[in-house]
Amino acid sequence: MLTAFAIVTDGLVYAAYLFLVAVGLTLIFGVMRILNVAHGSFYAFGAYGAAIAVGVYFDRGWPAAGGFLLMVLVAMAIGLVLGLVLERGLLRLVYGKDEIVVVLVTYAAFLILEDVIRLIWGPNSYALYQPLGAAGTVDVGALVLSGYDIGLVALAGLLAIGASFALKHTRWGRLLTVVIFDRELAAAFGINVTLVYTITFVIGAMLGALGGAVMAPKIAVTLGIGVEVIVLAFAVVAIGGMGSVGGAFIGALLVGESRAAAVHLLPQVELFVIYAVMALVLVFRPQGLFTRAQPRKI
Amino acid sequence: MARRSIVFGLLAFVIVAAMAPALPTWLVSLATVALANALVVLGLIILWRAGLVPFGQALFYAIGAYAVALITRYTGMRDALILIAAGAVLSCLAAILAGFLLARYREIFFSMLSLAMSMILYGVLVKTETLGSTDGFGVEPPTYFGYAPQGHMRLLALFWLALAFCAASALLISLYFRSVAGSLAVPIRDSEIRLEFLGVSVNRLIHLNLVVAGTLAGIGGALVALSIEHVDPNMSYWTTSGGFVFVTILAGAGSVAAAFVGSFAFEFLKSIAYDILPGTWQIFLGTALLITILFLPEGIGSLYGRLRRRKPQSMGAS
Amino acid sequence: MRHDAYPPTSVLAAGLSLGLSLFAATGARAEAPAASVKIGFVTFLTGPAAAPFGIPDHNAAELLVDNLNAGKAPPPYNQIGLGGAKIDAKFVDETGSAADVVTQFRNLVERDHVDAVVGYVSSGNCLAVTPVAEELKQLTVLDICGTTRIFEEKPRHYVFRVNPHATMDNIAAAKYVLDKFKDISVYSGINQNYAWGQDSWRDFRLAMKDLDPKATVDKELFPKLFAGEYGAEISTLLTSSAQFIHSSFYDGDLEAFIYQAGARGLPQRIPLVLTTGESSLWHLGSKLPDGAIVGARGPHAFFAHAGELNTWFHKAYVDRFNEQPIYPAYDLAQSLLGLKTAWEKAQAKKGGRPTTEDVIAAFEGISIKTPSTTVQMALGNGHQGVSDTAVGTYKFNKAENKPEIVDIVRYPTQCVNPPADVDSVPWLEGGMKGAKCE
Amino acid sequence: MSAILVVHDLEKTFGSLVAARAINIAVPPLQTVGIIGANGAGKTTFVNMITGHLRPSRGTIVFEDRDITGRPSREITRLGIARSFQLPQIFSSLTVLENMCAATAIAHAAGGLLRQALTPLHSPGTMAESEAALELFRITSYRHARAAALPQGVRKLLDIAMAVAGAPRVLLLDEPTSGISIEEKFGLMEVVMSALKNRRITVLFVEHDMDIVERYADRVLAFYDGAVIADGPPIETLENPRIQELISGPKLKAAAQRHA
Repeated sequence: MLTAFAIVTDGLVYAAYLFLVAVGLTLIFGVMRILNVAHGSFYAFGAYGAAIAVGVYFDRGWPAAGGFLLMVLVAMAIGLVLGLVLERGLLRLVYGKDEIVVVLVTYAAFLILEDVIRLIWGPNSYALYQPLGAAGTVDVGALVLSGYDIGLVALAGLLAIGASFALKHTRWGRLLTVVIFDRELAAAFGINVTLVYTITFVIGAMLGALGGAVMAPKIAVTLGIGVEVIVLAFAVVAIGGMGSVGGAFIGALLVGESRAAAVHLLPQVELFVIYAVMALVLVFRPQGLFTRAQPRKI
Repeated sequence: MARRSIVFGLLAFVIVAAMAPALPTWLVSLATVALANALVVLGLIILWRAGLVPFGQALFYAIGAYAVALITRYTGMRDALILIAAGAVLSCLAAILAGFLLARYREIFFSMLSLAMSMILYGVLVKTETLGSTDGFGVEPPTYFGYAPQGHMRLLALFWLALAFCAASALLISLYFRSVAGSLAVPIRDSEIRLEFLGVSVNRLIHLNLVVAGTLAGIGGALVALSIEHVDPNMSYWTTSGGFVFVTILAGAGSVAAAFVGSFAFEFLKSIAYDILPGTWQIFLGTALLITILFLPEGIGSLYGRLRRRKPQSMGAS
Repeated sequence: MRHDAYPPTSVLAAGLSLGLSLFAATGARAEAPAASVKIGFVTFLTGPAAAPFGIPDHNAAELLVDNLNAGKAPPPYNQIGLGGAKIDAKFVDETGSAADVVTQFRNLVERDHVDAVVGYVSSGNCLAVTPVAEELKQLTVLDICGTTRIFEEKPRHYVFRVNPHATMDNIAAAKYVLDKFKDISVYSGINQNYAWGQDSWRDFRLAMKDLDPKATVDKELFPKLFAGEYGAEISTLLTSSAQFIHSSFYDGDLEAFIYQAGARGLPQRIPLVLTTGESSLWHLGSKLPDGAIVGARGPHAFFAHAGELNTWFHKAYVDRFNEQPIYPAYDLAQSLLGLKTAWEKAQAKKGGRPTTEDVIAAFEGISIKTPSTTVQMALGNGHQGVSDTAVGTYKFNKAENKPEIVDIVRYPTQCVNPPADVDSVPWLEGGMKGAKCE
Repeated sequence: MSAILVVHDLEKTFGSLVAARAINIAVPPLQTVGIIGANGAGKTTFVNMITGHLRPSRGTIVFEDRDITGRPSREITRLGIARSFQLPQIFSSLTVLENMCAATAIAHAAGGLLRQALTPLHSPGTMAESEAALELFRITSYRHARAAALPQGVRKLLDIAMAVAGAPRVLLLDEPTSGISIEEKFGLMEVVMSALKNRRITVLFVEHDMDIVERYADRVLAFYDGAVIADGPPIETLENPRIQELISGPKLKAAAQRHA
């Protein structure tokens, strides 16, 4: 019983983590058809930024709430800068090229940013421990849940709801939906696709940085944290359906829960359960759970 | 034209083989690895021509390598030719099996599925502690028809063998590119429907390409295993596949030659980067990749083509 | 893309040009003055292993090379460089595939003509490089890698490892746990899902079986290396009946695990046994609850034997980098000073600059004084070092706001290391016959 | 000789939607059949079923006394039924000649991937044949132009020329003149039809322009709501008031009178 409960809650927490790192990626892919490897760098920059700024904040002994707010602000600032630089400075040059070539451009950007991190913050690791303490704990029988984890799940949920609401009910969201559905059509409707791209990419970057910022308190912020995240996010997005926010949400839940189950019941398979799930989904629904395959017009 | 280029190519291989003894040993071993990787890249070029980019080609690369390592370890068989043949056969079989699934996919879905497959192999290898888990295990130096070279000769022998395999593959693949099936790669990207209505099974065609590419990757893996005398699960990790894609883009899908030019260029770049920027060599590689994509969109391989102006070549000739 | 036809002669062109330019590269490289000894140091300068291993490694190397060349180190190491010849250091990144690492090793040996290679953190890389070193007849001192396989798979001639292998860490930990908590009946383990974690857990379990046959394992967890998120593992451990939890986690993963587990009260509830915990204490500070049992892969840092050499090394390191040296720094010191000792012994014997063979002859079975302790090159025909080790209990000194280790217990060399002629796993399985603990 | 293509009780449903119902036709060799009907009447569905792009829900298709119902399109193609497309399916990154060579080479190396992997693309035979085909369809002047850059009319012709490369006995043209300006339409149909006559191919073509149907068809099939509501010689079919009401509209009257 307790195990079952543990599986569900652990799954939720891991799913929240996955969704936070995947949502930006899937948004960018949906709108721009770019599989953005540099997303890992956004995550890493977000983590470093938060670890330093928020760390300083807490050391001042100022109220915790502000610290959490600062996390989000840092993430947004970093996303804004990195997003603009990459999109305006680099991606703009390769729009319309082979999809894979664009992927490789983001891969190159990722390689460079990895070392930029090293040049800015040095090779040593940073820790942002205060928020976990500040968030407290909730006891459920033998199981102690971290308040911070609960916060993460809530944040992920809010993001998911917020995103789907924004896509449906705001003017910008509708524009995006049109672009996602059919770029040519969107252009024909006189939508400024270039602007949509820039803004989407910046938002995606912000979300990636946010993922890093909110994970920073739980991990040691050190070189190479981006690499792991990329392939995880890819898996989630591929499972949910490239470009579908709802899909990323379900994909994250699916992976999170199956991993939690594996850890509790069958630790041997934990290492590749994610990829097993991914392979299965792709085999039975090539286009992922949440996107329809484009019908071929002839 | 075609015949001439093949003669030239083979001549090139002969000359490189002849000058090998003059090269310093570190360069010989570096070149052996470069040749082995070039075979994997050659396979990726075959697929890329048809618009397919596997993020999991390391699957077949690792199978080839582990085949060699396991056979030497458990049977004591050490003959290079037999070992490489075994690696080729096993990766070929793996590619035939994987192909039944992969051949049905296109674009990013193809890439992701192949990624998933290679990562599952990675997981399995890491879990098998009898094979040293992530540490991997060593491979005995090979013999050649019972002849066991020593010292410098050991490197040269393997280098020549690798060269021979590369020459053979280069020849066969450029013939394949000139064949009907081989020249349908671009048409696959343009209109699968037309191909189907010309009576071609696109999936089978792609399956064939996958098997060829997989086998080449297997041979490459086998050669690397013999060359560095060690195998480990990272050979199947997604970053390894990423590296091969990196080289493919660097090389460009222009031709068979591109694979070799690109692979050598890459090893060369890396060796320099490690040497002059030990702490920040990734910036170096990343920038190199960017420059290639932005200023040589058809890859380093296209440089030669640019140098001499040509009237439009007919499709598929390589 | 179009498929342009052009003859693969460009392969020839490229091949030649590359070959030649690489030649040029080597020619251009200024050969170090014959007087100096060229040493290649290989460690992780990039990637996640840089912070915990690469940087302390690199710092210690820089520190020692400069001080040795200036003759500033205390005796017995006050001779300049190696036997009067200044050390000419070249650093190489260990990051990359096994193929990259082997290629870089060959470049060091055959392009840069180093006299010795010192380094390697990853056991996989040590295993990959060893046969090449043997083939190239290159004197090589492996540094941090802990695998027992190097000298147990086959005897080596050119390869040495001063730092003891990982077996003793876990035997010592097991012994310490058993005297500290009486009647242990259940324990759990969480180790990274790769060779290091798997081997550490295997050794620890075998040691426990020998020392306390009735103790049983409850949960054994192997999260992915650098997983980052340990929620599920922590829940599993929270719901486990274990009396303590063994882990060989280090740095990033260890800290992440401690932060997340700490937030959920795991270490407060079940004591942790961290075989490599020392390297993270300065980061963790008060986040690691008092009472955790920590080791340092040898008697390093907190556990180092007092003495002039130790005091000097610690002070010089802190003064220069203004951070505390952690065990990887001490490991590098042991490797380099081991080489120096052997080199100078050979030189004294020969009365001139020793050849590789001279150094090897001198190195085998030698005993080496290091900042931490005294290492005996006892195993693997005198190629593998063994030393005593120590384990202690963590305590955070709030007053001075710095970590401390209390209740340190030292374990003599023969107590935690197999005899020269026995491999470690069979030795453990055979009940550690011939262990001398008094 | 008996009919070359016999369709019996053919039906296609997508869920509740019926795209084709109870279609029965027999086409004698060398006949040219015009297929008319409003958009969504089931014309293209019909073509797709014959050529194996869609699997019929019911009924049979018999070609040269062989049942080909539900066979994959590539098999049907090899058996001798080819088709062209409303949106020309050509290899846009290749030149016109390269397109034609590909089609011809495939036709020559038909039967088996292995054979295609072993046959070189360029043989004097295929070259000559491709040139001839371009000549026949009057697009030789474009031979070195990239297909992507071709005017619509040439794309259509190339599409059809490639379809014919495999020497089919039956060819289905899906709206050969759609997207072509009124002035060019007849010119294009002239080229196509004379070429096909010359190759002795039975033709079924979907067409919206009643003048073209009237000019080139020996027989007209009128589709409405998935069913064939009229089947007969052009004039009388097109004059049928029900057809005019449902499909062609009054403009037909003019055309009919011209011929009366």
